[in-house]
Amino acid sequence: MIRISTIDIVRTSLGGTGKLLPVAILITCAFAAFWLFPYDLGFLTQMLIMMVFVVSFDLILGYAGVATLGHAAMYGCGAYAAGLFAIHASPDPLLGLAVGAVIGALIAFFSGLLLMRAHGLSLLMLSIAITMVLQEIASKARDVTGGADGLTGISMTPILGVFEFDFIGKTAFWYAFSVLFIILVVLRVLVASPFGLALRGIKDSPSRMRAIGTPVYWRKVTAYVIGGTIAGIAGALSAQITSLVSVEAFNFALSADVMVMLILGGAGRLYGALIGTLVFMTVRHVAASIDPFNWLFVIGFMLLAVVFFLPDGLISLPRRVAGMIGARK
Amino acid sequence: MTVALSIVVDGIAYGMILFMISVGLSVTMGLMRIVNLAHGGFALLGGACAHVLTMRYGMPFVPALAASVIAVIVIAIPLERLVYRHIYRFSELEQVLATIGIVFVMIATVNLFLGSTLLTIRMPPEVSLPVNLGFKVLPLHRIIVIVVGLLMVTGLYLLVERTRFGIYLRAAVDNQNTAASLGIDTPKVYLAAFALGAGLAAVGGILGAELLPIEAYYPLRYMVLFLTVVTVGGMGSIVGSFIAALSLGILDTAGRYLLPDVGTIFFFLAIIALLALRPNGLLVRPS
Amino acid sequence: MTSGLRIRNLSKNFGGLQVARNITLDIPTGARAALIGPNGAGKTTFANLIIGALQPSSGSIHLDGKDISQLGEAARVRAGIAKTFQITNLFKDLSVRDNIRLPILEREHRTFRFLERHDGDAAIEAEVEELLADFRLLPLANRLVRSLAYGQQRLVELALTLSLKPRILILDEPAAGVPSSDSHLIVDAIKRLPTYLSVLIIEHDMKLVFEVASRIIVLVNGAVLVEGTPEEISRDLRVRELYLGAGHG
Amino acid sequence: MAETLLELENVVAGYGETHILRNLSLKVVQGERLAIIGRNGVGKTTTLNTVMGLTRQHSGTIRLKGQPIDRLPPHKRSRLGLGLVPQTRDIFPSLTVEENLQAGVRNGASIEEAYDLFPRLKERRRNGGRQLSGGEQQMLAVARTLMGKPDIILLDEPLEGLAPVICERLVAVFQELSRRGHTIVLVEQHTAIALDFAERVIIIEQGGIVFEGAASELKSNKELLDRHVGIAAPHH
Amino acid sequence: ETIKVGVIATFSGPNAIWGKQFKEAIQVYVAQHGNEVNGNTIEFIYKDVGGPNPDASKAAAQELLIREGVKYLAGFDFTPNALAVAPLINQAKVPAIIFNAATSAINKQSKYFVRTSFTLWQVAVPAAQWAAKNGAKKVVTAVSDYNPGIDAETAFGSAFEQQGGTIVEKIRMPLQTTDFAPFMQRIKNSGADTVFAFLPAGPATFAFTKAYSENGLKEAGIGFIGTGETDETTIDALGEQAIGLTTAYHYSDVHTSDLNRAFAAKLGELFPKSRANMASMGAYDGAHLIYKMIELAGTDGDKAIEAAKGLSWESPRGPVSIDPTSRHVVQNVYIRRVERDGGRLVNREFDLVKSVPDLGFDR
Ligand SMILES: Nc1ncnc2c1ncn2[C@@H]1O[C@H](COP(=O)(O)OP(=O)(O)OP(=O)(O)O)[C@@H](O)[C@H]1O
Ligand SMILES: Nc1ncnc2c1ncn2[C@@H]1O[C@H](COP(=O)(O)OP(=O)(O)OP(=O)(O)O)[C@@H](O)[C@H]1O
Ligand SMILES: [Mg+2]
Ligand SMILES: [Mg+2]
Repeated sequence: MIRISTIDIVRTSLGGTGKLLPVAILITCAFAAFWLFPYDLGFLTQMLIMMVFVVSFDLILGYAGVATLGHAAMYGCGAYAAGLFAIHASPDPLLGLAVGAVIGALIAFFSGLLLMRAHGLSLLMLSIAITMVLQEIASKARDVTGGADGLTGISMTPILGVFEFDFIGKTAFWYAFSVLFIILVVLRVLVASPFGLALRGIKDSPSRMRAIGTPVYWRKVTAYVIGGTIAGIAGALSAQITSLVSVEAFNFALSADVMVMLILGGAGRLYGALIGTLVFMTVRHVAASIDPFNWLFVIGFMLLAVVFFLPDGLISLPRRVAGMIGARK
Repeated sequence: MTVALSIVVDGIAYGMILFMISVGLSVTMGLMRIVNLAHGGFALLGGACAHVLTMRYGMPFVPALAASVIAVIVIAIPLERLVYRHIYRFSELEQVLATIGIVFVMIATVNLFLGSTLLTIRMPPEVSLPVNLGFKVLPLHRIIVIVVGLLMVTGLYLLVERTRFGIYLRAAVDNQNTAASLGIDTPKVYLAAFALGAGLAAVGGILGAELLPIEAYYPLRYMVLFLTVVTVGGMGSIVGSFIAALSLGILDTAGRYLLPDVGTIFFFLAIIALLALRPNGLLVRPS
Repeated sequence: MTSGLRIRNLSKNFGGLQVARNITLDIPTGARAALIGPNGAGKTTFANLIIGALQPSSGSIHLDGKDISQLGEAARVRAGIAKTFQITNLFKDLSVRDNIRLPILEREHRTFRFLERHDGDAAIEAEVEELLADFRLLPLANRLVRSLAYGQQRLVELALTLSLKPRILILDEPAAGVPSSDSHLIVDAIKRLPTYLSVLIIEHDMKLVFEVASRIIVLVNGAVLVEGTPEEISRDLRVRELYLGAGHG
Repeated sequence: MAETLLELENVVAGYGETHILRNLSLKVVQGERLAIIGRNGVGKTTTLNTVMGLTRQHSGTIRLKGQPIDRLPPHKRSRLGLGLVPQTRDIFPSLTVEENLQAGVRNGASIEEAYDLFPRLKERRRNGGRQLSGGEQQMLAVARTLMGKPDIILLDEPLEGLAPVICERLVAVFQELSRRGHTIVLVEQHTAIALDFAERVIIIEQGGIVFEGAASELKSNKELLDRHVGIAAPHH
Repeated sequence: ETIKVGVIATFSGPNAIWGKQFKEAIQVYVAQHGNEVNGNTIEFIYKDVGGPNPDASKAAAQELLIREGVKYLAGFDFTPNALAVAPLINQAKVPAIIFNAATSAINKQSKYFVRTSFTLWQVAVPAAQWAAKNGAKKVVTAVSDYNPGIDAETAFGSAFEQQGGTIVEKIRMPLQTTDFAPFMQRIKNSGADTVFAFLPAGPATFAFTKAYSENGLKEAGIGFIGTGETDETTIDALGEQAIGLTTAYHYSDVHTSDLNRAFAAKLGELFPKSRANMASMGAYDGAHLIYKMIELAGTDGDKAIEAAKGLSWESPRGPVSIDPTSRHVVQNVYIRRVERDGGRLVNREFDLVKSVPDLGFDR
């Protein structure tokens, strides 16, 4: 019985062979990256964590159309929760992820009750303010969090009791990738479901949504909680893999980066979130290591180029190119 | 009693600086409704220019201020013609991306020529003289800022609410096509408003540099502060921004006087409460 | 217990402006009523008060004997009240088909079936197709609503509202923007509606009003001026002076 | 023979890359009353918007008073004497009624004239545009365009949503404007009103003109009307 | 054989100054001493982490250790960035030389950490002792509200009270503060004769010192004692208002010694626009320590750490040594006053407290 339903889930999420392609590509990419850049696993893992984080924001911004600048609130809380749980309760990674998820969800729920009533600039500001308050609390509660020095002393037991976190970061890489993969599958099912359609409806016209009997506010809170759960997981991943949590986890810059990466890749498309993160982080990494002094030029011009030439984000690049080739024929 | 008085005086003096540095944003973002994250960039350019003029070339402060504001406007005009003009039509999210891109380029440019250290602006020494108000000592600089701020808010209020330009601008922002088909030269109106916003940003950057010193990362460092003032004031309302800046100044100052240990938390909680009660800001246009 | 909509002493102020004055009305089950009146009389406001988009300053609204005055908009829709918008309000970035599908999914409480696909239910899909066909929207079904002509959007607006299967249907100028040639689509749609459904139609097209309404309520300055059969109304001198003008009668 | 005021020659226009108008040609002569009718979505609005410069024109020429205006931005076209009342009304929501009117004022027009025409607007002069009822918005849209004293007025379903009395009054206003020498192009769904008002009628179908002739001709030719517009006898 | 040293620091973004100072000082050291030790070529590899970012710091360390096979890690401007690599260096047994991160507790996280900069205890305690000796009776402490600030507050407070003084009030100022006028009022009202301040160098210090001079505190006779507020890289920006500010710190670029003059000369030759500060000195001595460790122990991490313990040498900042227990540098702390020197402002040393160890290690 359970077997059948899991197969069903996978089938609906994949939705026929045509949609299997991106999944195959994703797995291939992971293996390729693993073999091609064996020395950059640390960076790649960071990127995977960031992808989990950005994809969680995509649900909120890309699908439900709720623009916040405080997504780091859930990330940071997830990170601290997982870190403290590892130190004081249990060093089991999967349990820690669950704790991060629950805390992310709780923070999203309580802040969502307030945030989801707001719109526009006011929403941006409220979400920033909430994150600031959390950051301030984290940095004041030095006895618990280590304050600005960071929360130290996190060490994890092997995943499932088998896979130990190794020095090179292989386990961490596959761990982060598995989490990302599972979350992507879940989100694909979710956005294709009636709930996903309802979110798009809310993004499009909340007033009409209300007029068809939808409690828009609660739908948004639900979406925010789901997004927050995943953001909490991303935070927990980062705490477990870095073995340290710092107050920077609540940084405004982190929330802003997430938004930039998402729009860059293409909001409202799960793969857009992945591509945006991939490109932004790679360009930043490479540009900053080639010329740390002037790399901002590169990023700045890249952002401008994308908005001007690929208004739907990087994910529309193949379609654009195909269109141009088609037009030429 | 004296504490209360001190809070009000210091708060207003600080609030006026907040107003000064964010008034340009309440023109571009509030009135023109562009999500202009590059606002701080124009303040930075103005400040950097004033730094070069006063420190390297020894120009006196007032002419340097004027020259820097003009320089920023001169930069803003082609930038509007070539880049911003297209940004107006973008969705809000695209505007975020585009203006962040612009601000990165601005930062990188200043960084390239002037490095990332503090760029001070030399002011006449009299400006920092303490003025004794009887119950309180205030630097002359703050008094100047208060006066300039008052002039600015009055001028802008009259411009936006009482002149044909104000009507044209608001109409063009509401619906560009319709405004154009009524004969309003929308590109010109936008250009003028944008140049105004950029110029004000420069003024704010320079006059506010006493508290928020200019350095390459200025636009990012204080972005939240600019956004706070405009949000609390209400989009599109200059007077709202003014009141918001003063209230925030007083609030923040009160927090520092009375609850210094939890000042920041207090400040942001107050903003949260305020926005929860008045989601559209203190003052908004009729909606 | 009365069935249908019972409105008592409904009032609404916008600042100093009173746009609903003590309106008392009954719209019994199965009614075909029309609400007419000069521009700015308060018709749209009245409709918004009923669906809950606005809260009344005073007065009460009962549906089938139950007080719904305190319910929010979404809850009232679920209780069976639906309205079309005078100025179209659609999901512009969704296809025409999704615009119809979405309300049906909501109506059927499917939203939280996270594991289903939104287009996975055969019965719902059949209903969607039928509605599209009824309004001749099939050829446009996969277009984004954004790219439709205004008149076409009006039809989507109506189809979308009907897809909610309301028991009280309020139509705010359903024919505005629909060419006279196609207004019969709307008339037909209204005539086809099941009889357990009450319809309140707000319209300035008198031809359409006389064709579908069996009762007409005239609203002037926020208050009910008269209420009567179409014949009575078209004979009423005050209504002719204030509203109908010389062309009618 | 009165002179040609506005001329479209082989105009191709549309949204993005799609073509809605396909080689549309038409002439409007000084002082005439022209009606454009047609089913939903055939391109009536697109025609007016293209003349105003609001849609993308791919090819063809538009001349106003003999001067090509294809390259001109909308505000320049407006200053040459074009005025459009858009179908979607497009009231400026954050301006008050009075400011909406002021935004349209050119050539020393007086707002009082608009208030005389629509006393309802005067009552609501301090209201925000967003707060108006549908019909009030329509009145404001018409009045605002008239503030520019356009020589040629493009009306896109201006009677929509207005009470019958107001409709009658508005039609009378249009007639008066026409008498004063303004040229009027009316797009209207109510065929009956359109035929009563106009001298000449154009029927558009699929982005092209399928009929052009005197209003009287159409009125008497039910069969023709039926074929293109699909209307039984115009009801009155 | 080439021995690689990985330097993890901030080379981009608002804190890029750290990386820049580190790198320049290392290059000066290499220019003076060559790049060979015992026939091995030393190669420094720089990795940017863009600011306080422990995730990036750990990833950078992994990459350096695995791909580049570095035998020494160095750099670390921010405490979390240093802490994040502790598990890695423990596993890899690779020494990590900290050029800045100033929290005492870092060195407890791994026995492979050695620090050539300073800790707040190390400079704040001498500041308190000097103030007490020079007439301060009642002091108000005003510090930025984050760990380093709290360290400074506690260190100064306990030392000052030990000397018989009173701390009349402890003010903690939020890090984001831009307007210090309210705090100036409180400082005045506190009735103190001296204010001890700690703020991160940069905009905060700029606004603080400005407020100090504009609100008439000097006139009111309230003295100022600080630590690193008058850092050489921002001191000129502080302008006239900085003149007369007194600080206790371990390095000034106008320290008078031949070594320092040679260092300054080389720096001026290689990077004409640059000015040395404590970060430069941390990196310069760090480079020296690495050379020494390689000379004594090659690439054996454990041996290298043992070799470092107790090492002492003459640095441009004065005599220094590595305390064997805390693996932290023991050095003189100088009392300086800001003066104008030609076109620039300098920290002129006029007094000193000799051979101060990390007084915070055992707290
Ligand atoms: N913004 C748009 N983007 C893409 N296509 C559009 C857009 N607006 C209209 N269209 C398409 O152009 C065609 C003509 O539209 P137009 O609005 O000109 O019709 P119309 O004759 O005015 O119709 P109506 O009587 O409904 O107002 C329609 O098929 C419509 O779908
Ligand atoms: N939010 C508001 N604030 C102030 N006045 C309002 C508001 N909404 C509507 N009004 C005013 O209330 C009156 C009634 O508006 P309503 O939209 O109900 O009219 P209506 O009868 O539907 O008119 P129409 O036939 O023109 O659509 C109008 O004069 C309008 O200007
Ligand atoms: Mg209405
Ligand atoms: Mg049309």
